[in-house]
Amino acid sequence: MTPSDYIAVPLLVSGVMFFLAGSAGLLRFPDVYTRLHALTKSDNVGLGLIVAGLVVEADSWFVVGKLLFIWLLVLLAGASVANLITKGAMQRGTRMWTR
Amino acid sequence: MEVIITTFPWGVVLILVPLFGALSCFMWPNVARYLALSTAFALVMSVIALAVRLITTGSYRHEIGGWGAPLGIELFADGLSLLMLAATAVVGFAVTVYSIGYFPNRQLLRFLPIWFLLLAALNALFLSGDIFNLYVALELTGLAAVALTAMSGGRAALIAAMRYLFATLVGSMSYLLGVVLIYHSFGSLDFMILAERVEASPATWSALGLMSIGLALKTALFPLHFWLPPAHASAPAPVSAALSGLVVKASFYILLRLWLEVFPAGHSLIPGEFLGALGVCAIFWGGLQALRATRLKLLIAYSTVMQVGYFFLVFPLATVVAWHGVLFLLLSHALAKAAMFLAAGNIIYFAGHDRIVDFDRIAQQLPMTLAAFALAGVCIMGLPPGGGFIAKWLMVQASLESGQWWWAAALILGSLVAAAYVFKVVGHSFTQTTVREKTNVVPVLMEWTALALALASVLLGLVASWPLAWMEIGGVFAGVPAR
Amino acid sequence: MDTLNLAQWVFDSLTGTGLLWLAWMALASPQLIRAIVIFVAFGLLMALTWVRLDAVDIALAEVAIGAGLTGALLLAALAKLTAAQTEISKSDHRPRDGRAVRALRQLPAVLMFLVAAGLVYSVLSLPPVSSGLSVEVDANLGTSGVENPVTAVLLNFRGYDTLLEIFVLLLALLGVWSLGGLPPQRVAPAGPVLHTLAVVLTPVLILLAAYFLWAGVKGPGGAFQAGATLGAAGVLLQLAGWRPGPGFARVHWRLILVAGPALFILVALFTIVAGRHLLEYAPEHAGTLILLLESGATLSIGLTLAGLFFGERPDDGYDNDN
Amino acid sequence: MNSSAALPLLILGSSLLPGLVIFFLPESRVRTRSALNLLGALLKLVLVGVMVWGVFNGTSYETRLPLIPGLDFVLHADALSLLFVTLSSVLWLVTTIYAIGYLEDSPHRSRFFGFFSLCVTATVGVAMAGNLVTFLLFYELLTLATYPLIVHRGTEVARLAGLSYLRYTIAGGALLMIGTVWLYTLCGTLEFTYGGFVHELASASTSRESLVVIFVLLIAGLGVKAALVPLHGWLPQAMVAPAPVSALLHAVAVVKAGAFGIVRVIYDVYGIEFAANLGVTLPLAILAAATIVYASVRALFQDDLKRRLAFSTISQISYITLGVATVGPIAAIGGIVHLVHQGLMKITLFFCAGNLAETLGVHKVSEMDGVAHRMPWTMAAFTLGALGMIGVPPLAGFISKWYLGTGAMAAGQEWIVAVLVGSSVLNAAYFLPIIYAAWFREAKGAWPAEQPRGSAETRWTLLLPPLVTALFALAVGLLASVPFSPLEWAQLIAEREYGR
Amino acid sequence: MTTETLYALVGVGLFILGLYALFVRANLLRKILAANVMSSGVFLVLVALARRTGTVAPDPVPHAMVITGIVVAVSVTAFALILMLRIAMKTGQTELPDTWSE
Repeated sequence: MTPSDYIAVPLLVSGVMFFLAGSAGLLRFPDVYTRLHALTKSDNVGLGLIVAGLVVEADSWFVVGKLLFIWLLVLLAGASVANLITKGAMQRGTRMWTR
Repeated sequence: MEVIITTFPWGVVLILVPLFGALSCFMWPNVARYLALSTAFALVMSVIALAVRLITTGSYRHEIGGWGAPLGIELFADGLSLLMLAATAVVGFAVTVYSIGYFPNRQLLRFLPIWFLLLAALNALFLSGDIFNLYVALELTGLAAVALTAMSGGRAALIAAMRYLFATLVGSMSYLLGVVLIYHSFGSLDFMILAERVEASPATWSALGLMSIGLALKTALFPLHFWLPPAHASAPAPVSAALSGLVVKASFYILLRLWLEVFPAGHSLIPGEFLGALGVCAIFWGGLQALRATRLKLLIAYSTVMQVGYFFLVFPLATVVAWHGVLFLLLSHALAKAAMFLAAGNIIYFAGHDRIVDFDRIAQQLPMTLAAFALAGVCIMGLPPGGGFIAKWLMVQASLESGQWWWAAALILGSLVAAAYVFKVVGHSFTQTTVREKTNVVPVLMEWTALALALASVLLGLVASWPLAWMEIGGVFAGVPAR
Repeated sequence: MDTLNLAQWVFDSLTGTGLLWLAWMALASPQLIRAIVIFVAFGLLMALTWVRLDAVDIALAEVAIGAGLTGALLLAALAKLTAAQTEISKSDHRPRDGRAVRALRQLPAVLMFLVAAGLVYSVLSLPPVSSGLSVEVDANLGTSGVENPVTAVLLNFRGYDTLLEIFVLLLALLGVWSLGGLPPQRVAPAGPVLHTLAVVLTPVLILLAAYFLWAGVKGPGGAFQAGATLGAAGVLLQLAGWRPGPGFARVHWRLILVAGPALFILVALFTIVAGRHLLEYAPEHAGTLILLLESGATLSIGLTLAGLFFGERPDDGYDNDN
Repeated sequence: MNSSAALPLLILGSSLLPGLVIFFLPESRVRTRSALNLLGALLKLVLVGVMVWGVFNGTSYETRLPLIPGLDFVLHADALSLLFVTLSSVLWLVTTIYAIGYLEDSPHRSRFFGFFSLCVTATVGVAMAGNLVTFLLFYELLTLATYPLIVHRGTEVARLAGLSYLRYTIAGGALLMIGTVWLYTLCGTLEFTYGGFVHELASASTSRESLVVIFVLLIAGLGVKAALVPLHGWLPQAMVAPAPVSALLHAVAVVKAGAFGIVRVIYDVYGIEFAANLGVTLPLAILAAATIVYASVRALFQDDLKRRLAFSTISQISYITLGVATVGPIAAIGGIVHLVHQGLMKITLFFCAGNLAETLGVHKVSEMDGVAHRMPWTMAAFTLGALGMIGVPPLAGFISKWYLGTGAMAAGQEWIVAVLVGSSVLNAAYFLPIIYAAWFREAKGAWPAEQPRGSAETRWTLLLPPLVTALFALAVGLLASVPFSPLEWAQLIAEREYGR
Repeated sequence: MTTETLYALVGVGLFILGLYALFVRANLLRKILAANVMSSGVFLVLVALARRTGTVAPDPVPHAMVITGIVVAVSVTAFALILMLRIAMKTGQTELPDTWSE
């Protein structure tokens, strides 16, 4: 393992952990709103961590740029889509889960 | 001049011209009909030029991109492709002319670009020497055919088109999986190279099975014919003419090529007998359904199911004479069936329906259309001098020579059934009546087109020696037993 | 077996099982919307598989076209079905089946099992090593005008396939147009978020398309990926509420639609008239010609895909129903 | 192509081209159509005359075009084809005149005369065919060209009669085709040859059984048109067609083509000796004899005149088959000459029946009392024809029956004489009462549907043809030994076939 | 079992699954999905086996073939979906009737 790996691997592993947590939330949470809540939050962080891990390992600044670009795009898309799904659900009258 | 004709790659022109025609009809709708006529005419001329080249200098290959097989794709033109290309050009020209009269302007503008893509796909298919390229051409053909079937927008047409689409999809997927197995077994997609490399192995057998089934489905071999009758019966008449006349033969052509060139080991093995048996079932099932049909176009469509059955008799017979017979049948059936559908189109155009029992009110008014139908019928039932007679003769000869008289019996009985359903229609049209319905005047050009095709199919029997000689260009039957 | 291989094996098995499971779910789940969502997930897993199989070009195409656009098309179709207020059958099995029919229903399963057995046997019997055409491709890559072997095959060695394929795409659009109009839809107002997303993403997507086009010469990418990205931009615009107004299909739009195919035909004609073989480029011009062809194709593919998503012929004065 | 190769084609074309042109003529162009018809018929007669003269002077006519590899389309002129070609072209001219008169003012005449011409073209083709495949080609064409004529009236009865006709003839054609192809695969050629080709070319390994089966197939196929019992069912039904069509069916074209084909198969395909050797001639003779007797008996009980004539045709046409199947040159002469004689007599009878129906509305034998007083010329012709059929000397029928009888004796098949005698008695039994009633009974009252009377008993176009053919029937009997008479031709043919 | 064969067999499985579903599912949208799964299966077999070159780089020709195939598939899918919509508009159903009649 190179020195950079010592930084990258923890980042990647924790990123994956966040993804796993998000996915668990998607599967386990009771309604669309809570599921989205779990998914977007944890995935955004997870992706950030993974991108950070990959940036450490990147060969050139060009690749770093591309990775950051991807991160931004996914943030934008994820946030917007979550908003759209929620809006759609509310329009359709899906009720929020209450205990 | 002569050098140009004998060296120019006319096959390429046959592909590019209709593609260009499709684009130009789409781009300039105002002059689309003139563009269409010129494109169709250019196709006929190019086929003639190709014929001259092939007859004078023999078959040729064209290396696309200059790479040559196995890396690149090669076009391959020999007598077999010439035959199919000629049928495509002639039927294509007739249908183009006919469609200009048949369709109202709005529909014509939708029809023409798709129609020329279909012609291009057919030409590409008949010229291709590469099994994957054939897949692309096959998909182009299938999609265009389905789109044209759905064109009239009626309930029956849409449902039929959907069925047709699924059938053609499954057919091409099955074919493609066969291609995959072949490629990964022998490392090439080119017919010639495969012909040298192919040897029996589980993958080869699977590939042969997959490709045969897929193509049989697209050719509508019994019992995989379920999609054909509704599709051909409910498509607009000129489309039906092209579907029955040409499209069905495209997939069969690939099957022929595969059996003749790539899998010669497949000869005289059980699959051949099996396909032949299915062919016999198709002959009788199609024939009986045609007899039962109460609507003309459905009758003609079932007649196609029946004729497809005849095609498959070549596999158990598999002698040169049998190949000649079936190829001649392909040609004459293309002309005759197209003529029949165009005649049916005239009747529908005239009377707004195609119920056979009510023909006494129609046929008296459309003698030329009736003549076209009857002449094409003569060809279909294999009576002289129609082209079908020569085909039947050769196939009966082949089966008697090889001692397999039962195929001959099926052929002859089938032609009796064909006679029965043709005359069921013709018989009704001689009866006299004074009752008239509200009718439209059929443009003369439409009547003449149908009649011309029908005449061609009948006169084909008198000049049979030419196409029979063309088939030999390129020596495609070199590996086939003489008798 | 060392750890890396074990990890690979576990990964492969999981992916493979996942693919089969997702496919089964997509085809068996009772709700259509679920089926479509699962199908999109299936597409994404396919993309991952392509990367695993060293087919990055295909992975890109799969994400953009296979999962992305197809998913959008499927969802849009489902929405329109609901809009048409048709009776969507809840059950996939027809209700009135006699015993014979039910017995017959077992037939496909049996048949499938047999076919599957034969195919598995055939695949297992294939030689373990086969170079295919990779040797020939490598040997001629230098004169092909590009460095990415997949692009070389697509646009040069087997450029003729691509020529026909571009026409398949155009044909699909023509076919869709020939089917006539669709039911009028209740379009939800786009809202500020979607609007902003469209405004921000459209130029990004166009840029991205240009990048794919350019990158395809050297590495993964090319006209199809680029065209699909453009198409995605078109889909996004439509989702944000933009509709092709009258004149959408007037000449200049149609010009873009046919640009790719027409360029191909022109190049083909040119090579023939110049006495070469069809689509035979001189090595020194090959790179330029390929880029030209790809640029035209990208535009056409993008517009065609967007048009397929729209689903009916925009009013161009030539195809009015009255 | 030199003139000797072109002449057979010209003879075909002389009726084909007018026919095709007529299809496209508007209904109202009566004169043009009649002119074309007559011109074609006359031209054909002249061309046939040229050919007869040429053959007499030793020219051989043959047109040969490639059909498929190994098989040619061949038209040629040998003695047998000349006999049939001459008969058809003479009778066609007469029938054309008759048809023009008969169909005056009826609808769809362009269609009718178009198919009429095609019909004769096919017949002439059958006559001149130089091999079995060419024969088959024209034989089937004849089926197709005749069908529209049978259903011409457009009634439901006509449609059903047409269907019946097709059922028989197309099935027969299929049998003929199988036989032909099979024979081709065994022999490698189908060229008509004096004395036959089968015995020379069929390879040693060929089983006699398969040759017998092929013979049966061929005869069954031809027997349909030749109306051999039990393949005769279509013929009585087809009498719904207009009278000129009946004439065509019974005398000029269809039935004749079948009988002619049987002659060809026995003589020029199998060869009479080989056929006898195979043991197929005797069963055929018995079948023919059975047909003769059976059909005569059936004719006795028909009240409808045309139906009675139809059964008479079935009976009479089998004389030809009988003569050929009786192995012996003299009987052969009788059979072959009957090809001509039956045609002349039967066409007369049908013309007369047509005249009665057209002028008076008389369709039934029971309506014919005293009809000769109203139409003496027609009934005179009828009487001549009927007496000829019975075999009263010196009329044409007598010559045929005489040669058949003596030939049978010479061949040692005396039972045939008994058949001939019995048949003649039956002929007399169904014809004489008609003649008696027509001439010697009083008319019962008004005729069923009498047309307004002109100066003659009916239109001259209707009257002239039966008179001409009746005179011919008389002449060929009286002048049987004159050179170029049908009998002389038949003798020539028989000599060649028997190799003397 | 090598990676190549594993994925090729998964491809075969997808092909069969899709084919089966195409047969037994009545809903048109489902049939369209099934056809897509089928084609994915074929593509997977094609590309998986292309890795058997014995070198690091896989055979590029199948890759190009699959890209062609994907484009063809999306074209057909798009057309099929619109056709389905038209049928739904005409008949109110998203299934094909058992029997065909005018």
